[in-house]
Amino acid sequence: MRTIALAGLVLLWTAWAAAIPGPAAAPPPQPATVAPPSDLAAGDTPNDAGQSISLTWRPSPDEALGVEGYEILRAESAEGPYAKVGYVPSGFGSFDDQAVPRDGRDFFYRVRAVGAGIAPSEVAAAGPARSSQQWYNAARTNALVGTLLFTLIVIYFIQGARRGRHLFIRRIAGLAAVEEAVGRATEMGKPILFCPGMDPVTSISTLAALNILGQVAKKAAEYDTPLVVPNRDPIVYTVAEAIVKEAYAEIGRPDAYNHDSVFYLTDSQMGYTSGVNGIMARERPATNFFMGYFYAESLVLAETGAATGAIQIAGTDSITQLPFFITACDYTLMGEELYAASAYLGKQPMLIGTLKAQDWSKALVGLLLVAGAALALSGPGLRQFVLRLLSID
Amino acid sequence: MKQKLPLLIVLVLGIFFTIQFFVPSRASEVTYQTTLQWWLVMSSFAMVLALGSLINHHALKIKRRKEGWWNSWVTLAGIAVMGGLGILGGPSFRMGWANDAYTRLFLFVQAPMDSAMFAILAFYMASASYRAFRARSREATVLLVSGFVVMLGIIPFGAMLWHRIPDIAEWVMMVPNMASKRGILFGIGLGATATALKIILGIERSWLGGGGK
Amino acid sequence: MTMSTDPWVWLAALLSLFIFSYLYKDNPLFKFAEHLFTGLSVGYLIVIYYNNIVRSYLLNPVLADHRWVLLVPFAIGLLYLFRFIPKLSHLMLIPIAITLGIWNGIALPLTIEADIIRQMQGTMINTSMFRNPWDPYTGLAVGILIAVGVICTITYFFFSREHKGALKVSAHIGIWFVMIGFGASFGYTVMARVSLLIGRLQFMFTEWIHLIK
Amino acid sequence: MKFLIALSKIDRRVVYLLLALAVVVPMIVSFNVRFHVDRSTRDLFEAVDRIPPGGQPLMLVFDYDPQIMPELDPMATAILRHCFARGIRVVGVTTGAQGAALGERAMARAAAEHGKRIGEDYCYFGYKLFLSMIYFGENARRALPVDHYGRPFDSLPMMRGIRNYDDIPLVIDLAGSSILNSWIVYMGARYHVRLGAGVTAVMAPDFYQFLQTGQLAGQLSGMKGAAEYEQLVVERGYAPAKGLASRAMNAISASHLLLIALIVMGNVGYFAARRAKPKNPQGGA
Repeated sequence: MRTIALAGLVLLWTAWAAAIPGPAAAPPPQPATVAPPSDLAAGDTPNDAGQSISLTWRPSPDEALGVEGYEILRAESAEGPYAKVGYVPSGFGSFDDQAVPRDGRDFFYRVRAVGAGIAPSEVAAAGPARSSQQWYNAARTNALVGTLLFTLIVIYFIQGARRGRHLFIRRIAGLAAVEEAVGRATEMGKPILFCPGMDPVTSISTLAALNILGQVAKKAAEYDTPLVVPNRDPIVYTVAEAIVKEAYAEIGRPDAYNHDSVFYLTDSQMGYTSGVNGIMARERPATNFFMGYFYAESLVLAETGAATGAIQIAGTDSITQLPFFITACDYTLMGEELYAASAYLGKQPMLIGTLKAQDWSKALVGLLLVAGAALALSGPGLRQFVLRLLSID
Repeated sequence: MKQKLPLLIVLVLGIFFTIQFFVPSRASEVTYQTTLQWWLVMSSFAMVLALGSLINHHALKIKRRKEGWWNSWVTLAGIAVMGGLGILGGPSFRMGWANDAYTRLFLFVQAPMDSAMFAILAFYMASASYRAFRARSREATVLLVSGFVVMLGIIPFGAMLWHRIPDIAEWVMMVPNMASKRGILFGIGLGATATALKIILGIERSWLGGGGK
Repeated sequence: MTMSTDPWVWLAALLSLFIFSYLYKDNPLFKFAEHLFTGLSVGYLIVIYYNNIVRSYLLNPVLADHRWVLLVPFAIGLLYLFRFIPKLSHLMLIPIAITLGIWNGIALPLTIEADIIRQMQGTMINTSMFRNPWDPYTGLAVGILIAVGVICTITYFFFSREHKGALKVSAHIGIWFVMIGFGASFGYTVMARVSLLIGRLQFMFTEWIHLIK
Repeated sequence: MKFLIALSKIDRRVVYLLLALAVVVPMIVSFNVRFHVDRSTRDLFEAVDRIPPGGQPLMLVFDYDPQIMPELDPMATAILRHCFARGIRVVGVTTGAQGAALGERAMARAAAEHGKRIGEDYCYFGYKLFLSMIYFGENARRALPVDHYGRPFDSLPMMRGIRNYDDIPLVIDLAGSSILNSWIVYMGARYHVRLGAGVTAVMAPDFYQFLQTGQLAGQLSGMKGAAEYEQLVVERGYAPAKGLASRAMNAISASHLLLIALIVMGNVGYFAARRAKPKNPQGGA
């Protein structure tokens, strides 16, 4: 990632450096001669979409004598003609030519040290080099192994669950309370408020929140308790509405669904917060659910809810906001518990199977941490090896 | 069929974009970029639905003369004025006066309310700590003590009590605090991955309704 | 004590006060401000959507550059509107399925990389820790403490086993770490939130009522 | 006993009112509290104080936007007052578009206070790309061809003889984002720029490690850092009175003390109530 950013930076920089005029032309008295850069090497940029050749060289030993930077020149044959394709300031020894005209064709490069008071000096041409695109990003192998491993573990436990193996799951207080919280709203004849977080549908915590919404909506439909779902994101709104409607249909009461219960409020963070505050103050919901990803507004929502005397169940994977939910809500699903919730509430064996898979993966992570630490303590060579395994580009 | 097609779409696209992450080639890059662009175009219709929902919500209030119904007019007028001025003043029409009014409305009406709402947080911080920082259980006591130490560490009074308090506060922030956050993050990572996988594989299908059978 | 004569500053200050009035209790002034806020912010969003998405990704490319292919995502987006036709409302699931497929596919490997592998890397003991093993922030002892904290926190989140025996001990240590972390973040955030309140009050006292120089 | 129990049952509106008083009173009635000055603040102050007056300028970078202005603006003012009172020249610049107006205002205000003239005692270059600031390390004149008001580099007397970062004894980045990381990585590592920083309270913990490694010469953390700096400026006789940050810090201290007092009261009341009525239902958290 950092290399990409750096490459982009260098590219922008060259464009910019090329765009500004050079220093005013004052005839230098006696151009000094400097040793050229050396050991120029050119080759395809690895793990990319092609049309890029990476160059490295050893900077001129005489940089201090007035080398301001290096011009990068490219040609289609060793003899030239060479054209300037980039510039980097002195001190740098590498450049990615990201504007190679075609993949699979031979190119030759030269690097020339330049400066106001010196005669340009060039390194001998390097090449031929060809750019090509890769079909596999080798720098992401560890992520690939991780993804495959995790997928396999999940599938294994789902298969187990399908074959009817019984799986134990421990109690989570916040989820055990859902039924009771819905029941209380019913008794009091007050609505249930459900906020599906502040993030768009592109964030997985929002999807987890929507899964929980499905379960809560079914309970609300069963008890015939009104549900209020204000939304911040247009797409989340459409999905939330579909979910609630289906939940009513599944319980067999499609007619009881109120079209105004799931609605769009506004995209503005604090606008949404003030709107929800208004709802809490006026409709006095007996139960508030705050599920999904939240930002600074978490405490405003939860404290307002506490002031109205509602039972509050929050769930978020936003680590920075967890402390505020914990202090202001009755129950809080912390981090991973948010994702586990729909399996708990739905009680379908396959969903519970994935919980088991998550546990095994956690054990694996813990084991790897211990093993990694032990290896690291055993010697510097192994330590480097372990760190390299985990390095990400 | 009604449910099969959406599930198939999720499966195919999900697998495709998982693999795309590992394939740097040009075709893969271009597909990725184009898809995101197409997705934006497609999604702008959700905004139409959302806007419809909001207008409907307020129209109902006005029609039923619900308590405070006249405020719904304020919201509807706000949408119309702000949206209208912004589009007239924007690059499509470039009306200077509209752009000027739009900027002023944003700077002197919308932004101040935003910061005021943000500032309210400080008050809720006070009431939440007063109400909830109680030594009810051992865990709650730990929370209370660590919050207390850090709060003391920030203000001059803490250092007056004992000169090491600021150092302790800093250490708590940097060491145990970080360890716990990291531990939680591992769980979140696995939970999020599992959820994504469940949706791609069609195990979690409550978004279709029907709760998955 | 003098006061500002700029009507816009007055508007900004009064609306801020309307928002603050909620702290006492819900009242018509807050209701007005809240509804105005919602309306303006939705209007603002419409402008952003129109200028940045509809105009740049749909209108301009199609009308000016004749990239007719963009009508495909446009047509898929139209399916959202089938929500209003009960018999065909399930067609709305298609754009939703596309959205879920794309984003879950993108998120799956990314989460593994960012939340799992990168965090593992951070928790590993590294060479620099050996240089000064007893340094309270970066030493080896702290590295080991963090690793223990992380692992114990992970065990707290085990779902498929009863917290008994060794698991009980480690989960207990884990929850202590978690509570220390939560307390510390809470205490630490107080200053930032009060600063925001101060910022708003400074506006009121310098630009509206000239009370502070 | 009843009184103690009542301590845990104060109405939230009373709590709000107390907080409002704790914040507003110290802001209007300024009183002088001596702060414990953190080492990171002192280090930054000393780094500035060592710059000889009338010579090479300090560079102040306004990398913040209106949202976090309450925390970072007082830092800029305190540093500028220190520099101008001591006769240190200042070059102002920002790499964030939103900071341009904020930096201009802060510099103009401080300069007017001390009767400093633009071009001779200070310069303001406004918004420049971060890349330009990298390029400053190679050629200052080419990186900043004209200042914020359109005057060419060469027409500014104090900029004469400034070739690159070698002629800038200290760069202070006032940042509200990870742009500070880039300053450390690019300018610090590559051009060996002596860097100082001012950051928001929320960001501060992430940057302690750079202080330790010496990549940052000093750091101001949030309102507290600004207030500590103001105190040092007054103590060394550069200014007669402290500024806004000290008032704000008094407000912050008062509000923290109030919170601490409220928590203690709440717990005293809670335990009193528990003793009065031994069986107490378990509550949240």
